[in-house]
Amino acid sequence: MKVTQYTKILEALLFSSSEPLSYKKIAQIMDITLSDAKNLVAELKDFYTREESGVMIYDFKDKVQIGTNPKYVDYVKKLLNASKSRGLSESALEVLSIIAYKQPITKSEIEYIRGINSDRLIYQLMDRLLVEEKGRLEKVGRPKTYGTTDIFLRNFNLKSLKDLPQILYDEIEA
Amino acid sequence: MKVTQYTKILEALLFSSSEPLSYKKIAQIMDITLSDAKNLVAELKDFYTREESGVMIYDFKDKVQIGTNPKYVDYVKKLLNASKSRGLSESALEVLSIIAYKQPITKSEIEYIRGINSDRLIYQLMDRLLVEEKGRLEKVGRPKTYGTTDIFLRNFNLKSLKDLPQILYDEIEA
Amino acid sequence: MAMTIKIAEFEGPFDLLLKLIEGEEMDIYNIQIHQITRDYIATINAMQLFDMNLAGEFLVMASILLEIKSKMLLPDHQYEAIAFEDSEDPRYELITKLVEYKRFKAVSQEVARRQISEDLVFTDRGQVFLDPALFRKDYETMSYDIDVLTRAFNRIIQNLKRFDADKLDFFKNIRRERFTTENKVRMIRDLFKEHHRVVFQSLFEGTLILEEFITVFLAVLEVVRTDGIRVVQDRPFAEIHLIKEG
Repeated sequence: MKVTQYTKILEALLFSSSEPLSYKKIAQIMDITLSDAKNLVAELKDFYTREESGVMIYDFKDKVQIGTNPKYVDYVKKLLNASKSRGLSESALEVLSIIAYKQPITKSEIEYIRGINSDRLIYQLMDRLLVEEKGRLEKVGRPKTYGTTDIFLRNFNLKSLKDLPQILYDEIEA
Repeated sequence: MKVTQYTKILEALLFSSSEPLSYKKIAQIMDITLSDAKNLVAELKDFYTREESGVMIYDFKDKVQIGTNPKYVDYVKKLLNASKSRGLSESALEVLSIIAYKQPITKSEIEYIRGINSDRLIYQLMDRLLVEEKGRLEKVGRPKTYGTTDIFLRNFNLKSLKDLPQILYDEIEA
Repeated sequence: MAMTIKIAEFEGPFDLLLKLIEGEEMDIYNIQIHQITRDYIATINAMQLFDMNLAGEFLVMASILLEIKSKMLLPDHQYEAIAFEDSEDPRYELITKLVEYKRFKAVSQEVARRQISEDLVFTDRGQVFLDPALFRKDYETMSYDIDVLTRAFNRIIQNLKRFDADKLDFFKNIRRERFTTENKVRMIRDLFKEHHRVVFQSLFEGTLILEEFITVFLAVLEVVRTDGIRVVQDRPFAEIHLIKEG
Protein backbone atom coordinates (compact mmCIF):
# COMPACT_ATOMS: atom_id res chain seq x y z
CA MET A 1 0.00 0.00 0.00
CA LYS A 2 1.47 3.31 -1.06
CA VAL A 3 0.55 5.23 2.02
CA THR A 4 0.62 8.82 0.86
CA GLN A 5 -1.60 8.27 -2.14
CA TYR A 6 -4.06 6.42 0.06
CA THR A 7 -4.31 9.21 2.60
CA LYS A 8 -5.27 11.50 -0.26
CA ILE A 9 -8.04 9.16 -1.28
CA LEU A 10 -9.17 9.08 2.34
CA GLU A 11 -9.14 12.87 2.35
CA ALA A 12 -11.36 12.98 -0.73
CA LEU A 13 -13.76 10.53 0.90
CA LEU A 14 -13.98 12.45 4.16
CA PHE A 15 -14.54 15.70 2.31
CA SER A 16 -17.30 14.33 0.19
CA SER A 17 -19.15 12.63 2.99
CA SER A 18 -21.85 14.65 4.68
CA GLU A 19 -21.85 12.35 7.69
CA PRO A 20 -19.26 10.60 9.83
CA LEU A 21 -17.64 7.65 8.07
CA SER A 22 -16.99 4.37 9.83
CA TYR A 23 -13.58 2.72 9.55
CA LYS A 24 -15.41 -0.27 8.19
CA LYS A 25 -16.89 1.68 5.33
CA ILE A 26 -13.56 3.32 4.56
CA ALA A 27 -11.88 -0.08 4.47
CA GLN A 28 -14.58 -1.46 2.25
CA ILE A 29 -14.55 1.40 -0.23
CA MET A 30 -10.78 1.59 -0.46
CA ASP A 31 -10.50 -2.18 -0.45
CA ILE A 32 -8.03 -2.25 2.42
CA THR A 33 -8.05 -3.87 5.85
CA LEU A 34 -9.65 -2.31 8.89
CA SER A 35 -6.30 -1.73 10.54
CA ASP A 36 -4.95 -0.12 7.37
CA ALA A 37 -7.95 2.21 7.46
CA LYS A 38 -7.14 3.15 11.04
CA ASN A 39 -3.53 3.78 10.15
CA LEU A 40 -4.51 6.00 7.27
CA VAL A 41 -6.80 8.05 9.47
CA ALA A 42 -4.00 8.46 11.99
CA GLU A 43 -1.65 9.47 9.22
CA LEU A 44 -4.04 12.07 7.82
CA LYS A 45 -4.65 13.35 11.33
CA ASP A 46 -0.92 13.82 11.82
CA PHE A 47 -0.61 15.54 8.49
CA TYR A 48 -3.31 18.06 9.41
CA THR A 49 -1.72 18.69 12.78
CA ARG A 50 1.72 19.13 11.25
CA GLU A 51 0.39 21.53 8.66
CA GLU A 52 -1.78 23.39 11.18
CA SER A 53 -4.40 22.76 8.58
CA GLY A 54 -7.69 24.61 8.34
CA VAL A 55 -9.45 21.32 8.95
CA MET A 56 -8.86 18.44 11.30
CA ILE A 57 -10.01 14.89 11.94
CA TYR A 58 -12.55 14.21 14.65
CA ASP A 59 -12.75 10.57 15.63
CA PHE A 60 -15.24 9.04 17.98
CA LYS A 61 -16.18 5.47 18.57
CA ASP A 62 -15.72 3.70 15.26
CA LYS A 63 -16.26 6.72 13.06
CA VAL A 64 -14.35 9.68 11.73
CA GLN A 65 -15.36 13.01 10.36
CA ILE A 66 -13.59 16.05 9.06
CA GLY A 67 -14.31 19.44 10.58
CA THR A 68 -12.80 22.88 10.83
CA ASN A 69 -9.86 23.50 13.11
CA PRO A 70 -11.10 25.31 16.25
CA LYS A 71 -8.07 27.57 15.94
CA TYR A 72 -9.73 29.46 13.11
CA VAL A 73 -13.16 29.58 14.66
CA ASP A 74 -13.37 33.36 14.70
CA TYR A 75 -13.13 33.58 10.94
CA VAL A 76 -15.53 30.73 10.35
CA LYS A 77 -18.02 32.34 12.70
CA LYS A 78 -17.72 35.59 10.85
CA LEU A 79 -18.40 33.77 7.61
CA LEU A 80 -21.40 31.90 8.92
CA ASN A 81 -22.62 34.88 10.80
CA ALA A 82 -22.86 32.62 13.78
CA SER A 83 -22.22 35.23 16.37
CA LYS A 84 -24.79 33.91 18.78
CA SER A 85 -23.24 31.61 21.32
CA ARG A 86 -24.59 28.12 21.09
CA GLY A 87 -23.46 27.08 24.54
CA LEU A 88 -25.75 24.88 26.56
CA SER A 89 -27.45 26.26 29.65
CA GLU A 90 -26.67 24.76 33.02
CA SER A 91 -30.01 23.00 33.17
CA ALA A 92 -29.55 21.57 29.68
CA LEU A 93 -26.16 20.24 30.75
CA GLU A 94 -27.75 18.65 33.80
CA VAL A 95 -30.31 16.87 31.68
CA LEU A 96 -27.66 15.87 29.18
CA SER A 97 -25.46 14.34 31.89
CA ILE A 98 -28.36 12.46 33.40
CA ILE A 99 -29.19 11.04 29.99
CA ALA A 100 -25.56 10.25 29.25
CA TYR A 101 -25.04 8.29 32.45
CA LYS A 102 -28.43 6.67 32.81
CA GLN A 103 -29.38 5.86 29.23
CA PRO A 104 -31.71 4.53 28.07
CA ILE A 105 -33.86 6.69 30.32
CA THR A 106 -37.46 7.91 30.17
CA LYS A 107 -38.72 11.46 30.56
CA SER A 108 -40.32 10.67 33.88
CA GLU A 109 -37.13 9.18 35.26
CA ILE A 110 -35.31 12.38 34.34
CA GLU A 111 -38.06 14.38 35.98
CA TYR A 112 -37.75 12.21 39.07
CA ILE A 113 -34.03 12.87 39.36
CA ARG A 114 -34.27 16.61 38.73
CA GLY A 115 -37.49 17.13 40.64
CA ILE A 116 -38.81 19.19 37.78
CA ASN A 117 -40.34 18.64 34.37
CA SER A 118 -37.57 18.65 31.80
CA ASP A 119 -39.38 17.96 28.53
CA ARG A 120 -38.51 21.27 26.96
CA LEU A 121 -34.83 20.74 27.69
CA ILE A 122 -34.94 17.24 26.25
CA TYR A 123 -36.37 18.63 23.02
CA GLN A 124 -33.72 21.29 22.98
CA LEU A 125 -31.03 18.64 23.28
CA MET A 126 -32.69 16.68 20.50
CA ASP A 127 -32.65 19.74 18.28
CA ARG A 128 -28.97 20.06 18.93
CA LEU A 129 -28.64 16.41 17.86
CA LEU A 130 -27.06 15.52 21.19
CA VAL A 131 -29.93 13.29 22.30
CA GLU A 132 -32.22 10.96 20.42
CA GLU A 133 -35.06 8.55 21.05
CA LYS A 134 -33.85 5.06 21.74
CA GLY A 135 -37.04 3.02 21.51
CA ARG A 136 -39.71 2.27 24.07
CA LEU A 137 -39.87 0.50 27.39
CA GLU A 138 -42.00 -2.62 27.48
CA LYS A 139 -44.07 -1.46 30.38
CA VAL A 140 -47.32 0.39 30.98
CA GLY A 141 -47.70 3.23 28.53
CA ARG A 142 -44.67 2.03 26.60
CA PRO A 143 -42.78 5.22 27.43
CA LYS A 144 -40.10 6.43 25.03
CA THR A 145 -36.53 6.23 26.16
CA TYR A 146 -33.74 8.65 25.36
CA GLY A 147 -30.01 8.33 24.92
CA THR A 148 -27.05 10.29 23.56
CA THR A 149 -25.97 10.42 19.92
CA ASP A 150 -22.68 10.02 18.14
CA ILE A 151 -22.62 13.77 17.78
CA PHE A 152 -22.69 14.01 21.55
CA LEU A 153 -19.56 11.87 21.69
CA ARG A 154 -17.87 13.99 19.08
CA ASN A 155 -18.78 17.32 20.59
CA PHE A 156 -17.70 16.25 24.04
CA ASN A 157 -14.55 14.71 22.74
CA LEU A 158 -15.37 11.22 23.97
CA LYS A 159 -14.34 8.11 22.08
CA SER A 160 -17.14 6.16 23.71
CA LEU A 161 -19.51 6.38 26.65
CA LYS A 162 -16.85 4.61 28.71
CA ASP A 163 -14.83 7.81 28.56
CA LEU A 164 -17.43 9.76 30.53
CA PRO A 165 -15.94 11.22 33.66
CA GLN A 166 -16.25 8.91 36.65
CA ILE A 167 -18.95 9.91 39.08
CA LEU A 168 -17.16 10.40 42.35
CA TYR A 169 -19.39 9.26 45.17
CA ASP A 170 -17.13 10.39 47.99
CA GLU A 171 -16.93 13.91 46.71
CA ILE A 172 -20.59 14.41 47.21
CA GLU A 173 -20.44 15.99 50.57
CA ALA A 174 -22.47 19.06 51.19
CA MET B 1 0.80 39.03 6.21
CA LYS B 2 2.13 35.64 7.28
CA VAL B 3 1.13 33.74 4.21
CA THR B 4 1.05 30.14 5.41
CA GLN B 5 -1.17 30.79 8.39
CA TYR B 6 -3.54 32.75 6.20
CA THR B 7 -3.91 29.97 3.66
CA LYS B 8 -4.99 27.73 6.53
CA ILE B 9 -7.66 30.19 7.54
CA LEU B 10 -8.77 30.30 3.94
CA GLU B 11 -8.93 26.52 3.94
CA ALA B 12 -11.18 26.53 7.01
CA LEU B 13 -13.43 29.13 5.37
CA LEU B 14 -13.75 27.22 2.12
CA PHE B 15 -14.46 24.02 3.99
CA SER B 16 -17.23 25.50 6.08
CA SER B 17 -18.91 27.39 3.28
CA SER B 18 -21.76 25.61 1.61
CA GLU B 19 -21.51 27.78 -1.45
CA PRO B 20 -18.79 29.30 -3.60
CA LEU B 21 -17.08 32.18 -1.82
CA SER B 22 -16.31 35.40 -3.63
CA TYR B 23 -12.85 36.89 -3.35
CA LYS B 24 -14.52 39.97 -2.03
CA LYS B 25 -16.08 38.11 0.86
CA ILE B 26 -12.84 36.32 1.65
CA ALA B 27 -11.00 39.65 1.72
CA GLN B 28 -13.64 41.15 3.94
CA ILE B 29 -13.74 38.28 6.45
CA MET B 30 -9.98 37.97 6.68
CA ASP B 31 -9.53 41.71 6.63
CA ILE B 32 -7.07 41.67 3.74
CA THR B 33 -7.02 43.25 0.30
CA LEU B 34 -8.70 41.74 -2.73
CA SER B 35 -5.38 41.00 -4.37
CA ASP B 36 -4.12 39.35 -1.19
CA ALA B 37 -7.21 37.17 -1.26
CA LYS B 38 -6.46 36.16 -4.83
CA ASN B 39 -2.87 35.38 -3.94
CA LEU B 40 -3.95 33.22 -1.04
CA VAL B 41 -6.33 31.26 -3.20
CA ALA B 42 -3.56 30.71 -5.73
CA GLU B 43 -1.26 29.61 -2.95
CA LEU B 44 -3.75 27.13 -1.53
CA LYS B 45 -4.42 25.86 -5.02
CA ASP B 46 -0.70 25.26 -5.54
CA PHE B 47 -0.45 23.53 -2.20
CA TYR B 48 -3.24 21.13 -3.10
CA THR B 49 -1.68 20.41 -6.48
CA ARG B 50 1.75 19.87 -4.96
CA GLU B 51 0.34 17.52 -2.36
CA GLU B 52 -1.90 15.75 -4.88
CA SER B 53 -4.50 16.48 -2.28
CA GLY B 54 -7.86 14.77 -2.02
CA VAL B 55 -9.47 18.12 -2.64
CA MET B 56 -8.88 20.98 -5.03
CA ILE B 57 -10.00 24.52 -5.67
CA TYR B 58 -12.66 25.10 -8.26
CA ASP B 59 -12.81 28.68 -9.40
CA PHE B 60 -15.65 30.24 -11.27
CA LYS B 61 -15.26 33.82 -12.36
CA ASP B 62 -14.97 35.79 -9.12
CA LYS B 63 -15.74 32.92 -6.80
CA VAL B 64 -14.00 29.85 -5.48
CA GLN B 65 -15.13 26.61 -3.98
CA ILE B 66 -13.43 23.56 -2.56
CA GLY B 67 -14.36 20.18 -3.95
CA THR B 68 -13.00 16.69 -4.31
CA ASN B 69 -10.12 16.03 -6.68
CA PRO B 70 -11.44 14.31 -9.84
CA LYS B 71 -8.45 11.98 -9.64
CA TYR B 72 -10.17 10.10 -6.84
CA VAL B 73 -13.62 10.24 -8.33
CA ASP B 74 -14.00 6.46 -8.52
CA TYR B 75 -13.69 6.12 -4.78
CA VAL B 76 -16.06 8.99 -4.16
CA LYS B 77 -18.59 7.36 -6.45
CA LYS B 78 -18.25 4.13 -4.54
CA LEU B 79 -18.85 6.03 -1.33
CA LEU B 80 -21.94 7.71 -2.72
CA ASN B 81 -23.38 4.42 -3.82
CA ALA B 82 -22.68 2.87 -0.46
CA SER B 83 -24.48 5.48 1.62
CA LYS B 84 -28.20 5.60 2.12
CA SER B 85 -28.47 9.29 1.48
CA ARG B 86 -26.06 9.09 -1.45
CA GLY B 87 -24.14 12.11 -0.35
CA LEU B 88 -27.12 14.36 0.16
CA SER B 89 -26.81 16.23 3.43
CA GLU B 90 -29.61 16.23 5.97
CA SER B 91 -30.51 19.76 4.96
CA ALA B 92 -30.60 18.86 1.27
CA LEU B 93 -32.91 15.96 2.05
CA GLU B 94 -35.16 18.28 4.02
CA VAL B 95 -35.49 20.61 1.08
CA LEU B 96 -36.07 17.70 -1.28
CA SER B 97 -38.85 16.32 0.91
CA ILE B 98 -40.58 19.69 1.11
CA ILE B 99 -40.44 19.99 -2.66
CA ALA B 100 -41.63 16.43 -3.17
CA TYR B 101 -44.68 16.81 -0.96
CA LYS B 102 -45.62 20.39 -1.70
CA GLN B 103 -44.80 20.83 -5.37
CA PRO B 104 -45.08 23.09 -7.21
CA ILE B 105 -43.47 25.32 -4.63
CA THR B 106 -41.54 28.57 -4.73
CA LYS B 107 -38.17 29.33 -3.18
CA SER B 108 -39.72 31.73 -0.74
CA GLU B 109 -42.18 29.14 0.50
CA ILE B 110 -39.29 26.77 1.17
CA GLU B 111 -37.40 29.52 2.93
CA TYR B 112 -40.48 30.31 5.02
CA ILE B 113 -40.76 26.72 6.20
CA ARG B 114 -37.10 26.15 6.91
CA GLY B 115 -36.54 29.62 8.31
CA ILE B 116 -33.36 29.83 6.30
CA ASN B 117 -32.43 30.64 2.75
CA SER B 118 -32.25 27.39 0.85
CA ASP B 119 -31.42 28.55 -2.68
CA ARG B 120 -28.05 26.88 -2.75
CA LEU B 121 -29.57 23.55 -1.72
CA ILE B 122 -32.21 23.87 -4.42
CA TYR B 123 -29.48 24.37 -7.00
CA GLN B 124 -27.62 21.39 -5.61
CA LEU B 125 -30.74 19.26 -6.00
CA MET B 126 -31.06 20.56 -9.54
CA ASP B 127 -27.42 19.59 -10.19
CA ARG B 128 -28.33 16.14 -8.96
CA LEU B 129 -31.20 16.03 -11.44
CA LEU B 130 -33.75 15.52 -8.66
CA VAL B 131 -35.46 18.89 -8.91
CA GLU B 132 -36.40 21.14 -11.81
CA GLU B 133 -38.21 24.37 -12.51
CA LYS B 134 -41.89 23.88 -13.11
CA GLY B 135 -42.97 27.20 -14.52
CA ARG B 136 -44.03 30.38 -12.80
CA LEU B 137 -46.81 31.35 -10.48
CA GLU B 138 -49.30 33.76 -11.94
CA LYS B 139 -48.93 36.21 -9.10
CA VAL B 140 -46.90 39.26 -8.24
CA GLY B 141 -43.33 38.83 -9.37
CA ARG B 142 -44.29 35.66 -11.21
CA PRO B 143 -42.00 33.56 -9.00
CA LYS B 144 -40.55 30.35 -10.34
CA THR B 145 -41.86 27.12 -8.93
CA TYR B 146 -39.96 23.92 -8.39
CA GLY B 147 -40.90 20.29 -8.44
CA THR B 148 -39.33 16.87 -8.65
CA THR B 149 -38.12 15.23 -11.86
CA ASP B 150 -38.73 11.89 -13.50
CA ILE B 151 -35.23 10.94 -12.39
CA PHE B 152 -36.35 11.65 -8.82
CA LEU B 153 -39.16 9.13 -9.23
CA ARG B 154 -36.82 6.56 -10.72
CA ASN B 155 -34.09 7.10 -8.12
CA PHE B 156 -36.54 6.71 -5.29
CA ASN B 157 -38.25 3.82 -7.01
CA LEU B 158 -41.65 5.50 -7.19
CA LYS B 159 -44.11 4.89 -10.00
CA SER B 160 -45.63 8.30 -9.55
CA LEU B 161 -45.89 11.02 -6.92
CA LYS B 162 -48.97 9.22 -5.65
CA ASP B 163 -46.62 6.54 -4.35
CA LEU B 164 -44.93 8.93 -1.93
CA PRO B 165 -45.42 7.52 1.56
CA GLN B 166 -48.46 8.99 3.22
CA ILE B 167 -47.64 11.38 6.02
CA LEU B 168 -49.96 10.94 8.96
CA TYR B 169 -51.85 14.14 9.28
CA ASP B 170 -53.12 13.55 12.77
CA GLU B 171 -49.54 13.74 13.86
CA ILE B 172 -49.30 17.15 12.30
CA GLU B 173 -51.79 18.64 14.70
CA ALA B 174 -49.97 21.17 16.75
CA MET C 1 -33.32 34.90 55.91
CA ALA C 2 -33.80 37.71 53.48
CA MET C 3 -33.12 36.62 49.97
CA THR C 4 -34.16 38.20 46.76
CA ILE C 5 -34.48 35.40 44.33
CA LYS C 6 -35.49 35.12 40.78
CA ILE C 7 -36.94 31.87 39.60
CA ALA C 8 -34.42 31.72 36.79
CA GLU C 9 -31.65 31.26 39.32
CA PHE C 10 -32.86 27.80 40.19
CA GLU C 11 -33.04 24.79 37.99
CA GLY C 12 -35.80 23.38 40.15
CA PRO C 13 -36.84 22.58 43.70
CA PHE C 14 -33.88 20.29 44.31
CA ASP C 15 -31.53 22.95 43.15
CA LEU C 16 -33.08 25.49 45.48
CA LEU C 17 -32.95 23.04 48.35
CA LEU C 18 -29.30 22.28 47.75
CA LYS C 19 -28.40 25.96 47.65
CA LEU C 20 -30.22 26.54 50.93
CA ILE C 21 -28.44 23.61 52.54
CA GLU C 22 -25.11 24.94 51.33
CA GLY C 23 -26.05 28.41 52.47
CA GLU C 24 -26.72 27.14 55.99
CA GLU C 25 -23.57 25.03 55.84
CA MET C 26 -25.49 21.95 56.81
CA ASP C 27 -24.40 18.37 56.32
CA ILE C 28 -26.53 17.02 53.53
CA TYR C 29 -26.87 13.73 55.44
CA ASN C 30 -28.07 15.52 58.53
CA ILE C 31 -30.43 18.19 57.30
CA GLN C 32 -31.99 20.30 60.01
CA ILE C 33 -35.41 19.86 58.56
CA HIS C 34 -36.87 22.60 60.75
CA GLN C 35 -34.55 25.25 59.58
CA ILE C 36 -34.51 24.19 55.96
CA THR C 37 -38.28 24.00 55.67
CA ARG C 38 -38.52 27.53 56.98
CA ASP C 39 -35.89 28.78 54.53
CA TYR C 40 -37.49 26.95 51.65
CA ILE C 41 -40.96 28.31 52.27
CA ALA C 42 -39.65 31.81 52.83
CA THR C 43 -37.80 31.61 49.53
CA ILE C 44 -40.68 30.41 47.44
CA ASN C 45 -42.88 33.03 49.01
CA ALA C 46 -40.40 35.66 47.93
CA MET C 47 -40.23 34.26 44.43
CA GLN C 48 -42.72 35.53 41.95
CA LEU C 49 -43.99 32.30 40.49
CA PHE C 50 -46.14 33.16 37.56
CA ASP C 51 -45.82 29.84 35.84
CA MET C 52 -48.37 27.66 37.58
CA ASN C 53 -46.73 24.40 36.55
CA LEU C 54 -43.43 25.60 37.89
CA ALA C 55 -45.03 26.93 41.03
CA GLY C 56 -46.65 23.54 41.50
CA GLU C 57 -43.33 21.76 41.34
CA PHE C 58 -41.85 24.03 43.99
CA LEU C 59 -44.93 23.62 46.18
CA VAL C 60 -44.80 19.84 45.98
CA MET C 61 -41.36 20.02 47.49
CA ALA C 62 -42.63 22.34 50.22
CA SER C 63 -45.29 19.84 51.17
CA ILE C 64 -42.76 17.02 51.23
CA LEU C 65 -40.62 19.07 53.61
CA LEU C 66 -43.57 19.81 55.86
CA GLU C 67 -44.52 16.16 55.93
CA ILE C 68 -41.02 15.14 56.94
CA LYS C 69 -40.94 17.85 59.52
CA SER C 70 -44.18 16.69 61.10
CA LYS C 71 -42.98 13.09 61.21
CA MET C 72 -39.84 14.17 62.94
CA LEU C 73 -41.83 15.92 65.61
CA LEU C 74 -43.11 12.58 66.80
CA PRO C 75 -41.79 11.81 70.31
CA ASP C 76 -39.22 9.15 71.17
CA HIS C 77 -37.11 9.81 68.18
CA GLN C 78 -33.68 11.27 68.18
CA TYR C 79 -32.48 11.87 64.66
CA GLU C 80 -28.80 11.89 63.89
CA ALA C 81 -27.18 12.03 60.49
CA ILE C 82 -28.74 9.39 58.34
CA ALA C 83 -26.70 6.36 57.46
CA PHE C 84 -26.83 4.07 54.47
CA GLU C 85 -29.95 1.92 54.49
CA ASP C 86 -31.36 4.03 57.28
CA SER C 87 -34.70 3.98 55.56
CA GLU C 88 -36.58 4.46 58.81
CA ASP C 89 -35.53 8.08 58.94
CA PRO C 90 -38.29 10.28 57.44
CA ARG C 91 -35.60 12.21 55.60
CA TYR C 92 -34.16 9.12 53.93
CA GLU C 93 -35.93 9.29 50.59
CA LEU C 94 -35.51 13.00 50.16
CA ILE C 95 -31.86 12.88 51.05
CA THR C 96 -31.00 9.99 48.76
CA LYS C 97 -32.71 11.81 45.92
CA LEU C 98 -30.90 15.02 46.78
CA VAL C 99 -27.57 13.25 46.83
CA GLU C 100 -28.30 11.66 43.49
CA TYR C 101 -29.24 15.04 42.07
CA LYS C 102 -26.17 16.66 43.49
CA ARG C 103 -24.05 13.97 41.92
CA PHE C 104 -25.40 14.75 38.48
CA LYS C 105 -25.04 18.42 39.03
CA ALA C 106 -21.39 17.94 39.87
CA VAL C 107 -20.75 15.66 36.96
CA SER C 108 -22.50 17.94 34.53
CA GLN C 109 -19.90 20.60 35.27
CA GLU C 110 -17.26 18.03 34.48
CA VAL C 111 -19.02 17.00 31.27
CA ALA C 112 -19.28 20.66 30.30
CA ARG C 113 -15.55 21.06 30.63
CA ARG C 114 -15.02 18.31 28.09
CA GLN C 115 -17.18 19.97 25.49
CA ILE C 116 -15.21 21.02 22.47
CA SER C 117 -17.74 23.70 22.30
CA GLU C 118 -19.64 22.73 19.19
CA ASP C 119 -19.49 26.25 17.91
CA LEU C 120 -15.78 25.76 17.51
CA VAL C 121 -16.25 23.06 14.97
CA PHE C 122 -18.14 23.12 11.75
CA THR C 123 -18.80 19.86 10.08
CA ASP C 124 -22.21 20.16 8.50
CA ARG C 125 -21.25 21.69 5.24
CA GLY C 126 -24.83 21.74 4.07
CA GLN C 127 -23.76 20.14 0.88
CA VAL C 128 -21.03 18.14 -0.62
CA PHE C 129 -19.55 19.77 -3.65
CA LEU C 130 -18.96 17.28 -6.37
CA ASP C 131 -18.41 18.54 -9.85
CA PRO C 132 -21.81 17.77 -11.44
CA ALA C 133 -20.19 17.21 -14.82
CA LEU C 134 -18.28 14.24 -13.45
CA PHE C 135 -21.32 12.72 -11.81
CA ARG C 136 -24.15 13.31 -14.20
CA LYS C 137 -24.35 9.72 -15.37
CA ASP C 138 -24.32 8.42 -11.80
CA TYR C 139 -27.02 10.80 -10.69
CA GLU C 140 -29.28 9.46 -13.38
CA THR C 141 -29.10 5.92 -12.11
CA MET C 142 -28.56 6.39 -8.39
CA SER C 143 -31.02 4.67 -6.09
CA TYR C 144 -32.12 6.13 -2.77
CA ASP C 145 -34.13 4.68 0.07
CA ILE C 146 -37.44 6.43 0.32
CA ASP C 147 -37.16 6.46 4.10
CA VAL C 148 -34.31 9.01 4.03
CA LEU C 149 -36.82 11.34 2.49
CA THR C 150 -39.73 10.67 4.80
CA ARG C 151 -37.44 10.86 7.79
CA ALA C 152 -36.26 14.28 6.68
CA PHE C 153 -39.84 15.39 6.22
CA ASN C 154 -40.93 14.13 9.60
CA ARG C 155 -37.99 15.90 11.18
CA ILE C 156 -39.16 19.19 9.73
CA ILE C 157 -42.66 18.63 11.00
CA GLN C 158 -41.46 17.65 14.46
CA ASN C 159 -39.35 20.78 14.64
CA LEU C 160 -42.18 22.99 13.51
CA LYS C 161 -44.49 21.35 15.99
CA ARG C 162 -42.29 22.55 18.78
CA PHE C 163 -41.65 26.02 17.56
CA ASP C 164 -44.06 27.28 15.07
CA ALA C 165 -47.74 26.56 14.86
CA ASP C 166 -48.12 29.07 12.04
CA LYS C 167 -45.78 27.31 9.73
CA LEU C 168 -47.36 24.02 10.60
CA ASP C 169 -50.49 25.19 8.83
CA PHE C 170 -48.50 25.01 5.67
CA PHE C 171 -48.43 21.24 5.99
CA LYS C 172 -51.90 20.74 7.37
CA ASN C 173 -53.48 19.82 4.11
CA ILE C 174 -50.78 17.89 2.47
CA ARG C 175 -52.49 15.62 0.10
CA ARG C 176 -52.16 14.74 -3.46
CA GLU C 177 -53.41 17.70 -5.34
CA ARG C 178 -56.83 16.67 -6.49
CA PHE C 179 -57.60 19.79 -8.39
CA THR C 180 -55.08 21.19 -10.77
CA THR C 181 -55.46 24.27 -12.88
CA GLU C 182 -54.31 22.28 -15.90
CA ASN C 183 -57.18 19.83 -15.49
CA LYS C 184 -59.72 22.57 -15.12
CA VAL C 185 -58.32 24.44 -18.11
CA ARG C 186 -58.73 21.27 -20.11
CA MET C 187 -62.29 20.94 -18.87
CA ILE C 188 -63.12 24.49 -19.94
CA ARG C 189 -61.47 24.02 -23.32
CA ASP C 190 -63.52 20.87 -23.85
CA LEU C 191 -66.65 22.87 -23.15
CA PHE C 192 -65.67 25.40 -25.75
CA LYS C 193 -65.28 22.67 -28.32
CA GLU C 194 -69.04 22.30 -28.25
CA HIS C 195 -70.23 25.75 -27.20
CA HIS C 196 -69.05 29.21 -27.96
CA ARG C 197 -70.77 30.68 -24.97
CA VAL C 198 -70.63 29.32 -21.42
CA VAL C 199 -72.35 30.61 -18.29
CA PHE C 200 -69.68 31.44 -15.78
CA GLN C 201 -71.78 30.16 -12.89
CA SER C 202 -72.20 26.76 -14.52
CA LEU C 203 -68.49 26.10 -14.30
CA PHE C 204 -68.83 25.80 -10.56
CA GLU C 205 -71.65 23.30 -10.52
CA GLY C 206 -70.75 20.32 -8.43
CA THR C 207 -67.88 22.17 -6.83
CA LEU C 208 -67.67 20.98 -3.28
CA ILE C 209 -64.85 22.69 -1.58
CA LEU C 210 -63.16 26.02 -1.66
CA GLU C 211 -59.98 24.61 -3.10
CA GLU C 212 -61.77 23.33 -6.19
CA PHE C 213 -63.67 26.57 -6.52
CA ILE C 214 -60.43 28.51 -6.55
CA THR C 215 -58.86 26.13 -9.02
CA VAL C 216 -61.75 26.63 -11.42
CA PHE C 217 -61.46 30.36 -11.02
CA LEU C 218 -57.75 30.27 -11.77
CA ALA C 219 -58.45 28.13 -14.81
CA VAL C 220 -60.93 30.74 -16.06
CA LEU C 221 -58.30 33.43 -15.70
CA GLU C 222 -55.87 31.23 -17.57
CA VAL C 223 -58.16 30.60 -20.56
CA VAL C 224 -59.05 34.26 -20.69
CA ARG C 225 -55.36 35.02 -20.93
CA THR C 226 -54.34 32.30 -23.34
CA ASP C 227 -57.36 31.36 -25.42
CA GLY C 228 -58.74 34.80 -26.17
CA ILE C 229 -61.96 34.13 -24.32
CA ARG C 230 -63.96 37.18 -23.33
CA VAL C 231 -65.90 37.64 -20.14
CA VAL C 232 -69.14 39.50 -20.56
CA GLN C 233 -71.74 40.79 -18.15
CA ASP C 234 -74.63 42.71 -19.71
CA ARG C 235 -75.49 44.67 -16.63
CA PRO C 236 -74.61 44.65 -12.94
CA PHE C 237 -75.64 41.42 -11.17
CA ALA C 238 -76.58 39.76 -14.40
CA GLU C 239 -75.21 36.38 -15.34
CA ILE C 240 -71.61 36.38 -16.45
CA HIS C 241 -70.84 34.69 -19.75
CA LEU C 242 -67.63 33.43 -21.22
CA ILE C 243 -67.59 33.90 -24.95
CA LYS C 244 -65.21 32.43 -27.45
CA GLU C 245 -65.05 34.47 -30.61
CA GLY C 246 -64.88 32.96 -34.06
